Amino acid sequence: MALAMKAKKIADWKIKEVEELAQRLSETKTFIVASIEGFPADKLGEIRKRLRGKAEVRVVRNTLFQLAAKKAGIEIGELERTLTGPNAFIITDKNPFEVSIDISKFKLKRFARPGDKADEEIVIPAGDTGMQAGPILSTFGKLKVQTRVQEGRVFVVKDAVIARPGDPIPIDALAILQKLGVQPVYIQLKMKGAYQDGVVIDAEQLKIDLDSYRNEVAVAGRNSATLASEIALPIPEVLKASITKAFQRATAVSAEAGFVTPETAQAVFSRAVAKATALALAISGSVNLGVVPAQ
Amino acid sequence: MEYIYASLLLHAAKKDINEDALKNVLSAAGIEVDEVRLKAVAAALKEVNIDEVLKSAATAPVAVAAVPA
Amino acid sequence: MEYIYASLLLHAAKKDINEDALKNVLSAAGIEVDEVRLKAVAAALKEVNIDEVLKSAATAPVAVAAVPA
Amino acid sequence: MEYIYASLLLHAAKKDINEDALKNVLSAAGIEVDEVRLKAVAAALKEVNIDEVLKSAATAPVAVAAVPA
Amino acid sequence: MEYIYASLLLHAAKKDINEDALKNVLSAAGIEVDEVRLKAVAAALKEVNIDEVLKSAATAPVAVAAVPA
Amino acid sequence: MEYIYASLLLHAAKKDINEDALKNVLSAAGIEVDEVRLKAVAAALKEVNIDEVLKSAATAPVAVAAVPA
Amino acid sequence: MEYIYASLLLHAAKKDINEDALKNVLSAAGIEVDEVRLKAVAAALKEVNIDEVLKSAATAPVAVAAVPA
Repeated sequence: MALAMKAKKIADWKIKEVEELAQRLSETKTFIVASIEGFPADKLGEIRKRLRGKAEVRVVRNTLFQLAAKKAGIEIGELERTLTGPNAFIITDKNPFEVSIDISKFKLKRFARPGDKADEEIVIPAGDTGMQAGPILSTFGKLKVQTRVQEGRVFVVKDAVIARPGDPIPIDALAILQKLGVQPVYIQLKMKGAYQDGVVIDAEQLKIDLDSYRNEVAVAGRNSATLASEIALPIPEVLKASITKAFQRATAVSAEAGFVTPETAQAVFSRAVAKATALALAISGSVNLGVVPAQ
Repeated sequence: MEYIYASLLLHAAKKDINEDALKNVLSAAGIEVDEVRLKAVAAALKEVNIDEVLKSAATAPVAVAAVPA
Repeated sequence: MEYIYASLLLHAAKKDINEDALKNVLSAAGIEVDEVRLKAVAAALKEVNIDEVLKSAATAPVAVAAVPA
Repeated sequence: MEYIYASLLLHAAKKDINEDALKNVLSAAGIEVDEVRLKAVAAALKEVNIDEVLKSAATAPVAVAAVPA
Repeated sequence: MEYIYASLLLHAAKKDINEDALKNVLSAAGIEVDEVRLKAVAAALKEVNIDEVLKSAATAPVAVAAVPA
Repeated sequence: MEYIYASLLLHAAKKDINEDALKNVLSAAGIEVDEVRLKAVAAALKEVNIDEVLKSAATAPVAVAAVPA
Repeated sequence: MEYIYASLLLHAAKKDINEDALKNVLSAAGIEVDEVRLKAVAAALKEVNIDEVLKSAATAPVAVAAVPA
């Protein structure tokens, strides 16, 4: 009897959560699934804070989320596979890519653990460490950090770099870094997929390399400029490029044809000398004609 | 440059670049189309092998990694 | 590159580069739109300073490529 | 590029680059002239200092052709 | 460079580059023709594959920085 | 380019570059000499300071990045 | 570089580059021939694909710092 009562009570709570979540999902029609396995709870709180007004971070059991999605009429399809292990659900009404770009831009840091590599230069700053002098002094010594003892406490004589980005963090340093509050390792929330209004986005698609977009814009810009100048698009700036091209082509043709005029002499002889030099260099292994390759 | 962007859009999509197609694209972008320029660009592009032209543009090293967003 | 050209077209027209606008332009070019890419491009380009990139692309040392015949 | 070659030819001859002059040169080369392009190119060139452009083109790294003799 | 521009104009128009054609174009530009140069250009260009040279001619550093959107 | 190589050869030998000298060299190479081109080259070179030209030819960035296509 | 210019002259004329031919050309230019060099150059050039080398002349960063006149 008592047992049945308890079970029913939990079910109520679950039903409420599912209903509320379903309501929210049917409004936003958008969410991101992120793994929080091994992800520090306080950092998740930080993400939650930074996304405030833009997205809501909820830690919900997978089964409950699935129920809520279903209730909201959302067909999660492929995303079903992401619903294993501990997950957070980032619910938003924005473009999920925008939110994931935001999240990937947050520099979240944590304390170092054994086996970590430094993501940034780790410096033990000069000054009072606040630590009592004692066996810790030999640890500083191992790390080649110069110290002195003053009023019974350890003072670092000058800033000491103990790891550069990519270096393994010395295991001896971990306790010291913790005491000094240095968090040298970056953490990223691992996003497993997203959904928006019937569109399922997988983890791979969700990764946005902004540099490659910049590059594509640059290539598109250059292609456009090249095409515009080639057809002499009648815009003064474009025509400058067209004129430059036409001049360079005329120069190249004069040079190749060996057509000398005072105007083309430079190009013609440069071309001939370049060819002669190339040939002299090609046989320089057997005949030294005094020609040296340029740097 | 709108006419060029529209043309390259059509080219990238392997569509024919003609006045109607250009007009459609430009209008969809909310651009008021100037018939005279339209004709001129469409005619000029007919004389050019766009793939060849782009090839020469493509060989230039494009490095823009460090541009701030 | 269709999505990029469509974006540059909207940019040149001083329009916001968003999913709807991109979709309009791409559809007008007869391109079947991939919803995921549409969203990705719209979000990514919000982070890109297009004017800056175009400027540096134009002034970057264009090394004069000798295109082999 | 025909319009540009014709313009540079007129420029080299120290003649004014206007619609009529361009038309004469292009026609003499057997090129059918597109009036719209003609007008547009002539107008745009009015805003270009050709001497300046040629000067900087000439000082740019000498462009050499990778062509066997 | 007049003789070369005239030759490139003819080449762009897919016309044969011979003395008569060059003379026509140069005259139309108001250039007094030097017979020796004329013959020399026509002869020299016979030995050159212009398409090859143009293809490999440097692509100019195309500046688009100031192109109005 | 034969006329140019012949000119460079005479220049390297510190000889005057004139029609007769060029003709001698070209003939010795088994090249049938075109009188008009001969005249044209000799005349053009009268106006050119070859030492100057070679000096800047040597220092000019003759060649441009070997960008793969 | 005289030996090279002479070789290029023969090459441009599509003649075989051998000791006799080189000697003829160099002598015609009034250059006293160094038999050892002559042999060395003629032999070395046999091993080289001249067309290939000339093709690469455009792209390789060639400078001519130490070329004796």
